[in-house]
Amino acid sequence: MARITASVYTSHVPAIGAALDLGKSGDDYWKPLFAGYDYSRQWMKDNRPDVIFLVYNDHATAFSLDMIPTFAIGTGAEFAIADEGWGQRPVPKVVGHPELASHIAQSVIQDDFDLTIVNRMEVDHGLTVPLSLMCGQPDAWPCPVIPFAVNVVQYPAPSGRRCFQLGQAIRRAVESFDRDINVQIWGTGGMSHQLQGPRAGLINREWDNAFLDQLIADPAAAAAIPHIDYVREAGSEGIELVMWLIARGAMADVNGGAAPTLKHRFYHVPASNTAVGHLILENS
Amino acid sequence: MARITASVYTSHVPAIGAALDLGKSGDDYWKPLFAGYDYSRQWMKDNRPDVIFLVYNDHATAFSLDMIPTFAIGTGAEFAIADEGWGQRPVPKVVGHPELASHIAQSVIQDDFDLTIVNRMEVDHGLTVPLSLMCGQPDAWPCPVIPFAVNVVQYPAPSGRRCFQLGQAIRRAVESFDRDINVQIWGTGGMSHQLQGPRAGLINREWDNAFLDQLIADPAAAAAIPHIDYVREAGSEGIELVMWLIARGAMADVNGGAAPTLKHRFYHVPASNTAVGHLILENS
Amino acid sequence: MALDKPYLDVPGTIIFDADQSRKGYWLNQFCMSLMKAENRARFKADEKAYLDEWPMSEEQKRAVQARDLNWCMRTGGNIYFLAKLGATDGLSFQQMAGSMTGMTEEEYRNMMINGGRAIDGNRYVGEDGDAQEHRQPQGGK
Amino acid sequence: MALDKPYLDVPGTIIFDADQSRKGYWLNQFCMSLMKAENRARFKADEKAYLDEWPMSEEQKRAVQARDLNWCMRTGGNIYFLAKLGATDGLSFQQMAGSMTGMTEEEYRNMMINGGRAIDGNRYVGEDGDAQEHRQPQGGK
Ligand SMILES: [Fe+3]
Ligand SMILES: [Fe+3]
Repeated sequence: MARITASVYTSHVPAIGAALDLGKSGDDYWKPLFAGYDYSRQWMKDNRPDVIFLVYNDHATAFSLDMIPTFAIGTGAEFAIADEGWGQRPVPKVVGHPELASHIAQSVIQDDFDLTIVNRMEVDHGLTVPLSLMCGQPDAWPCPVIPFAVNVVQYPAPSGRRCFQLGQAIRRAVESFDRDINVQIWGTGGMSHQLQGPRAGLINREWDNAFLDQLIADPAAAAAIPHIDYVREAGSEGIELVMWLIARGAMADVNGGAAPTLKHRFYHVPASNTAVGHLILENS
Repeated sequence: MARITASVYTSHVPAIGAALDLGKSGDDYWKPLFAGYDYSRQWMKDNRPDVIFLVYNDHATAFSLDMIPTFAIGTGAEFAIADEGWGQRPVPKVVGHPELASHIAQSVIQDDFDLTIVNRMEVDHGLTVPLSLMCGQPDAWPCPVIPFAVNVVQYPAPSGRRCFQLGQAIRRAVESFDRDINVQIWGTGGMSHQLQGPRAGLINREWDNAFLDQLIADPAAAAAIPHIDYVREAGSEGIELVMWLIARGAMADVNGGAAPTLKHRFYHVPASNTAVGHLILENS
Repeated sequence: MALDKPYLDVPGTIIFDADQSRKGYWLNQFCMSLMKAENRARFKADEKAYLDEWPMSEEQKRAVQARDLNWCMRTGGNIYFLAKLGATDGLSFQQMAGSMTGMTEEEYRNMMINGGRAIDGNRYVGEDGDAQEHRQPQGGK
Repeated sequence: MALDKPYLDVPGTIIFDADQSRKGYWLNQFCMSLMKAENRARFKADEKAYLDEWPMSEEQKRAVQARDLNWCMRTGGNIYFLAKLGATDGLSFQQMAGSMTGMTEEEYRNMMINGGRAIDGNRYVGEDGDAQEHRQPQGGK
């Protein structure tokens, strides 16, 4: 039986990818940011999963305004790296896990989540930057990755509560997959940032850290935060944080298991326009 | 305030469209079928809605295997008629209702239905044949139409219960739209048919009529029918009938209102490979 | 496989699930390309050349050229996609469906006019209805 | 309008909802076309000619040519789409975001290094934070 061993949470700022790709990770500006992930890269080596279920949002890359899926699961065998306008990031292509992805899709659709199944899409920095932060610059990613894209581009994004419930359904789906494999679930995006208008550059350090506290200790309360609070307190793009609730909902304690172990916590301002938050939670 | 005035249920067999388009509706084969809709065409003239919310399934037309949305709502200003391989049907283009469609999308997404929003798609016989049956061959359709596509191509389709609940959410959404307009909701597809394999041509008259009885009088019970029963009893394509539950769920009695009035009921075998069923229910 | 498949006991029926979808991906995408008139024309002009533009298996190409829809379905085809192939040949859905049943076009048409295929004996694999493998000239699938 | 918009009281912020999306449809689809290198080259070679291939409003085209992202957003642009325009110009996301704030590039960069824009006074329209209309050289939007 498959199991979810851990969840990882991290911002996915495009400038972080550019810094790595252009060899600037040792610059004064970037050093403290990457230092915050030293532990994580070692942890990934010591705890290599068989599959990563990676929750992210597409940034008008695979999905134009022609079709905007609320939840999209990638069931393809591989996913090409997108050219977001700066040229393709020089990172390995993403190898999928069609069997597990299809199993999860079938299971959560029957559990009343109305997914869109995607067999072909390009993946953008929302998916590749977390892989770079956690894995460095390998020739191939350490394991297959199932991309799971959440709409946060056009209002309304799914609510935090809905995301949290989806995480619970994903856990049930993984646990009914009849192979003995270890799955990590990652929630990406956030923390506070606003990329638009006169309020661009907003950072709310207190709110972010209170969110981290609550996500760890009382995720159901974090899931109750309404959409408008994210926008008002964490900036218009801070709404990306709802994706962290999908990962958190998949942890054992949400279904009566033991509380997860906090292996790592990091917070840093700024990366480009954004506050960077990062957590690693292990199921016991 | 907008309101749902009536629901219409009908099969959407492509051969019916071809018969009309090729001037064969008076042939012996087709006459009894079209006669069953005489009442309906008059009823449409007498009860012209401001908008039709038309639930149908795409038959591998707008959606390839690249992206398979469980529920897709058309919020575009218009929708072109597809060429399904036989050439485009000679029927008017479909004019949408972007304001109401967007309002419904926003409302039901916030009500935990994970829609895909679609601004550009071609519509196939699943949408145009019901319009032809109900409206004949006009130069323009009588009112704007909001296309709502349900995945029944790749297993699993959403459950009947999920569809029934979605209908209820759509009713709430329509009733919170701040314009004084009349909306009809149509559920299309079915009834029993199987288009594939040695079992092709299956028709289950008793099951179909029991479904009609139950849909009228006890829709919650009809909504509890599991997926496998549709396949086993009504053929592999009989699963299209779950779409009727979306329309039925939007009727007033489901939320404590009065029972709807049955204005018309019709059943006929065959149209090509399919049993044709048709109901008109009016809210009081 | 890890997918739960409660529908395998329905005779003469292939449910298009994720496994079938994966197997049939390029076959079905090829079929969809026939929604464009210029592609239909190119396909008709040289079927093999057109098929070779797609990364389908050789078996899938043979099944298409044989116009054997049951064979196409075994290799992952879905009837809604395959319908575009039939449409390219000018066939109706009734002709396509009938071609999978081991009946002549007229026999199938008459069966439909007379109320369609009966459900009795065709609910579960192992009953004695006319869609069961042992009652079918071409076998059960 | 019939859409419920609880977010209109956030200063200096346009939420990309269905109304904005409808208004900005072609502007945003134009931006997405810049994900292809050959389109970026064609756009750079003759901006006006490339823009005229799209059914955008004349105002949207002027806003694009002016590289005024606040103006683009008022006409329905979304920042994730507009980012492709900035990328075509070789700008970073920080340069793009900063360009909307009435600050110089260096001022904006330093604000971020010093912890970013403060939330106090910037939660509700009518407070006195630096993102409020009366504190902005270019106005509130
Ligand atoms: Fe992001
Ligand atoms: Fe159909």
